Amino acid sequence: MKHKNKHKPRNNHNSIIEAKRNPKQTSKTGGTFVDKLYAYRDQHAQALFSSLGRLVASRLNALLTVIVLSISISLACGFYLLIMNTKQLTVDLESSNQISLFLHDDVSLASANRLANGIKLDPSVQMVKVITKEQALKEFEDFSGFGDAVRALEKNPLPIVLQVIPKNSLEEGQNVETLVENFKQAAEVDFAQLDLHWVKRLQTMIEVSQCAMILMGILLSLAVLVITGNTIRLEFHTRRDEIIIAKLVGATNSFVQRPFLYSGFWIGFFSGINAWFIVTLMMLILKQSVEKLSMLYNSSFHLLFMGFFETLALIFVSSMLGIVGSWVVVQIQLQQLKS
Amino acid sequence: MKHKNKHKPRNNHNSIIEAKRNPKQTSKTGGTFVDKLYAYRDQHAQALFSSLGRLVASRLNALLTVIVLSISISLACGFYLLIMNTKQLTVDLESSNQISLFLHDDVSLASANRLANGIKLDPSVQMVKVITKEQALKEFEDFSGFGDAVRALEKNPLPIVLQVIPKNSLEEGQNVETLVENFKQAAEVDFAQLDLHWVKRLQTMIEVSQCAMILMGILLSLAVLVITGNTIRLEFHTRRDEIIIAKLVGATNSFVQRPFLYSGFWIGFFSGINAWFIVTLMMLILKQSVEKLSMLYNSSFHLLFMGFFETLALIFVSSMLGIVGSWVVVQIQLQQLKS
Amino acid sequence: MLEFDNVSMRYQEVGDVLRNVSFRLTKGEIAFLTGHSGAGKSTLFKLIAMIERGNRGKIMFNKRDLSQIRSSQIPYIRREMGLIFQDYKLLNDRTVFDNVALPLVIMGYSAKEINGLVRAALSKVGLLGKERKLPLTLSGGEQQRVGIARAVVHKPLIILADEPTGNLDPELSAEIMHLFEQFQNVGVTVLIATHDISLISTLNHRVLRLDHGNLVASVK
Amino acid sequence: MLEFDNVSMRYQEVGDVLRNVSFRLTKGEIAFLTGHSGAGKSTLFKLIAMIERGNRGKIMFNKRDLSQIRSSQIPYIRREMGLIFQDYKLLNDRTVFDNVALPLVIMGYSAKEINGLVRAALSKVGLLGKERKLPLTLSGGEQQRVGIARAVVHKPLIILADEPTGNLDPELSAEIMHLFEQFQNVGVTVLIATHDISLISTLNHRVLRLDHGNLVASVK
Ligand SMILES: Nc1ncnc2c1ncn2[C@@H]1O[C@H](COP(=O)(O)OP(=O)(O)OP(=O)(O)O)[C@@H](O)[C@H]1O
Ligand SMILES: Nc1ncnc2c1ncn2[C@@H]1O[C@H](COP(=O)(O)OP(=O)(O)OP(=O)(O)O)[C@@H](O)[C@H]1O
Ligand SMILES: [Mg+2]
Ligand SMILES: [Mg+2]
Repeated sequence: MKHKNKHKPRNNHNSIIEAKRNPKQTSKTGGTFVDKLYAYRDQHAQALFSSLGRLVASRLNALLTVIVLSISISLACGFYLLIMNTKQLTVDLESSNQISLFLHDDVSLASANRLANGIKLDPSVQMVKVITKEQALKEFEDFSGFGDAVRALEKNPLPIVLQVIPKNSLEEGQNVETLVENFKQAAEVDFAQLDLHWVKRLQTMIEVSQCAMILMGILLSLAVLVITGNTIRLEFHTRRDEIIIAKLVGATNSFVQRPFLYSGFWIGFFSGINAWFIVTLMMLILKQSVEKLSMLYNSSFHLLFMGFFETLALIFVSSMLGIVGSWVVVQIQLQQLKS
Repeated sequence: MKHKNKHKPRNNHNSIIEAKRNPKQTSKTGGTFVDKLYAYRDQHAQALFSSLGRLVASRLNALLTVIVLSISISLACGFYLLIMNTKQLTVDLESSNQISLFLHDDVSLASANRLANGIKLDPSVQMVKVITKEQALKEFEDFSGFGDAVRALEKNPLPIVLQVIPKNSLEEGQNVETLVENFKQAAEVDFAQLDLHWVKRLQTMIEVSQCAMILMGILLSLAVLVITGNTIRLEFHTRRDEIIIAKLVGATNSFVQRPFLYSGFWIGFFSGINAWFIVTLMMLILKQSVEKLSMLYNSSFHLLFMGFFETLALIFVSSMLGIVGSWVVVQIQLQQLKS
Repeated sequence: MLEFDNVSMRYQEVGDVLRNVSFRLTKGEIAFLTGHSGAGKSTLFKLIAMIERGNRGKIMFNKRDLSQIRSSQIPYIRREMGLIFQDYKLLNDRTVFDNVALPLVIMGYSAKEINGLVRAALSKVGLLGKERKLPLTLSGGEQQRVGIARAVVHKPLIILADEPTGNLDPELSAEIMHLFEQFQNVGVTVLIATHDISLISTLNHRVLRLDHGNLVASVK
Repeated sequence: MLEFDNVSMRYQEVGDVLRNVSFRLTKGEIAFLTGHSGAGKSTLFKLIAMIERGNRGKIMFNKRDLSQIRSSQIPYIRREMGLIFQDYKLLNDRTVFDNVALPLVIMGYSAKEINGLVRAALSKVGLLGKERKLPLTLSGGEQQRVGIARAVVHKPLIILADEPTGNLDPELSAEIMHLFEQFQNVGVTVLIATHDISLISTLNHRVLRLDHGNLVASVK
């Protein structure tokens, strides 16, 4: 706000006639700098709380605006949490992307261990696990359901298996295949198998959901922006007369826009808090069934909630959204009013 | 609209002074009924198209309203399609919920077939498939990756297996287990295995996603309703003076609300069409990656788009939403205006 | 045509605005309503137009007791009145033509009839040629005359004019008064609230004088 | 203080509304601006207040050429003026007190100063005791006086009053004129657009007469 040409009254007479008119003063002559600072702060504080007061006064109005905004913000938040939770899930699933190296029947456990240690040195390998014949049989029994059948066998027909988990293999399906080719070269290896089928499925599933999420994200961001802008624009419209009149009696643009910025702030602030509650409520409702699922998967998956800093960020961003939205709308409208 | 007390002018003089004033007329005396009908239709047609004209005139205003509404409607639609597509997926996955009956080693293929036919008669069974020893070995080789190991065996260690697919088994996990118990009683059956682990996982996954979807659905319906109502309310607010003045010069409530109902209709109508385009565009973007996934699953999964009747329903519902939303808001506001 | 019988009106906070007002206007009569600022003139008009309703006493208009009228019937009573408001009450986003046509549109006249009647009304108040302008691009006096045209365009039974000449020069004021007298001649009752002493004195009509809500004089 | 030098103003569609208007008001002078409805009085005021700007010719106010003022400086010039509008232009959702206080709030006065000045201004127009009311619950004349109070509350250099007594009774009009004369005595220039012939004739001030945009007389 500019202070140039601002009248500072010096006298405090009650009659406006008898009091000698104040000569025109610039900010350099009227009052000390500190006085001016106080007046400036007062004016801002007053605008901040009177804007809250106005919001409370037009209850239904403000309530609806906050509801609309908080729903769109909580949709965006829910979407964010979905992404974060899915990311966690992806990490979890990565372990199912593994290479099984079946060694020749006559390879001893010692040389198998040696081979495993060699493979471990490969920079693209994350982990190697040696599965002995006995473990393999046990696992096979458990996994395949052919337990009795296998147990009936006199001799364990299964070879030693090395389970190799490559690094970041999910992202680069091609690389994994060359890795498999490499492993096949080892003398001890009978044949190698990559559960590529699974990798591809997972990759495509992730692709699809990422695609869907990006689309949803774009749509939601758009929704939040448009809804915020539209709500503030309509609020501006209902207060158009007020602005015109204030400008006619000498209000600067910054004076006119201040209450809008403040009510934008309040609306954004309360919408953010409200959105947090909506999202947290939704997550709490989801929590139980997700944990059941996680238990069945034997996974360490834990539902992510809004963290402390994320909550702060949410409230900050929604407040900013309110302020910026108001600012843009007010600028456009002030342009249209011209005079 | 009531026609009582409606003035119908009889003369057509151009001077308002010289023309004798029309005596007060009720609809029973002034003009024929058909005339009245025409006037009524004209008035409605005029209101319908003038409301469109007003929407076009306040372009930015109407555009923003339609954008906001169409985004929320398309979110709801996308959500609907998600459910429909997931349902399809569920049906697809149902086949993985099967019971494997491992028969005793000495059971002949003929008696296995006889047993299978017996089981087929059970009303809760959908399908029974007999897997011969040879098929089982082949499948085992393909599936387990232990091909070479198995091929090294002299004698096929695997029994005949009956694959039983129960009806609607996904929904009633408990029932399936009793079914399995029954099958176990048969003399030919060595042991029975139910991939209950998978069933439970699937059930829980579906539970979780259903829960999430219901929450999203509630939130979205709320959003659509509140946004529609709020937008119309604010539009009403900007036209409050117009309504007050119209009522002061003798407008009935139905006359006042008519343009709002019509512009509610137009807004809903265009939002519906717009939402259809948004949803279809999103589905087209998703199509490719979904089809890749579907291929990998060897499934007959096809992405569902908005069908013809669904499109009609969408446009109908969004138009109705516009009309009903306007109606509610107008009623509330007219109540507040009292006189 | 119009009869006030011991009518009182009170607003919360300010108390009685009208006190035991009784008078009677016959068909085709013109009367002035005067009184200081805040005397209750506009309030009296609002009671007749049923913009405010909570009065005591009885108001009879065209043989009907206004306190007996149901809300849904108010529009039809208002169509028999021509209201000129102190603050014009024009639709600022509609043209002059549309503003004047509003009562006719509401009453379901055909487009052709509307066109003729609106142009006739506008020519009577000297605004022919300004049909396409928006109210905000008119001068104060021109806006006031748009309000007058709208009040008379549908040939009401009674014209209630609240300060109709406040923004008009003396010549135009005289013309508007002449317009009202023409309506009087075809049997329309006219009640005019005004501060314009010279207007009242040059014309020989009955004068009702309000003072702090009391009717203190009713002279010819 | 105020000088018009060959000022013309045209609106698209309607053509010239002011034609070569030249006059000069010195500090502490009162002048009436008259003319028929639509003569261009309000337009002349709008040019001074820079509500409309596209004029030809030169307008000097307080030694500054108004055509040289940048948009961002307009608010500071307006604070030296007291504008009374023909249609009041009050904030209908704020109390009378807030309406009158608006110019002071904008100029950053302290709450205590505002309280004193607003009450003084309201008492001058006879509205003390109505501070808490909303404009729509006031009579027409009371609203007009709120507008007058708002225009004088911050002691402007010039008062531009557009039809300030259109809805006031003769006694109140005289009081308002007296108020303007008090301001004149402390050096405030006052320009009053009015149709009220009796008011003009009883007071001995200069009269500027507009006719279809031409200044046809400037007599004392
Ligand atoms: N809605 C309302 N609520 C409260 N008080 C009201 C309301 N309307 C009017 N008043 C008060 O009633 C009194 C009479 O008002 P009214 O408008 O009838 O005066 P008036 O005679 O028309 O005055 P004027 O000549 O100034 O228009 C005024 O003091 C006013 O403040
Ligand atoms: N914004 C505008 N656009 C177009 N024409 C306008 C505009 N403002 C005013 N006019 C026209 O300019 C003319 C002069 O208007 P102005 O308001 O100055 O008259 P006035 O002298 O104040 O009249 P009154 O006494 O009725 O208030 C009028 O004919 C009016 O229609
Ligand atoms: Mg009044
Ligand atoms: Mg004017």
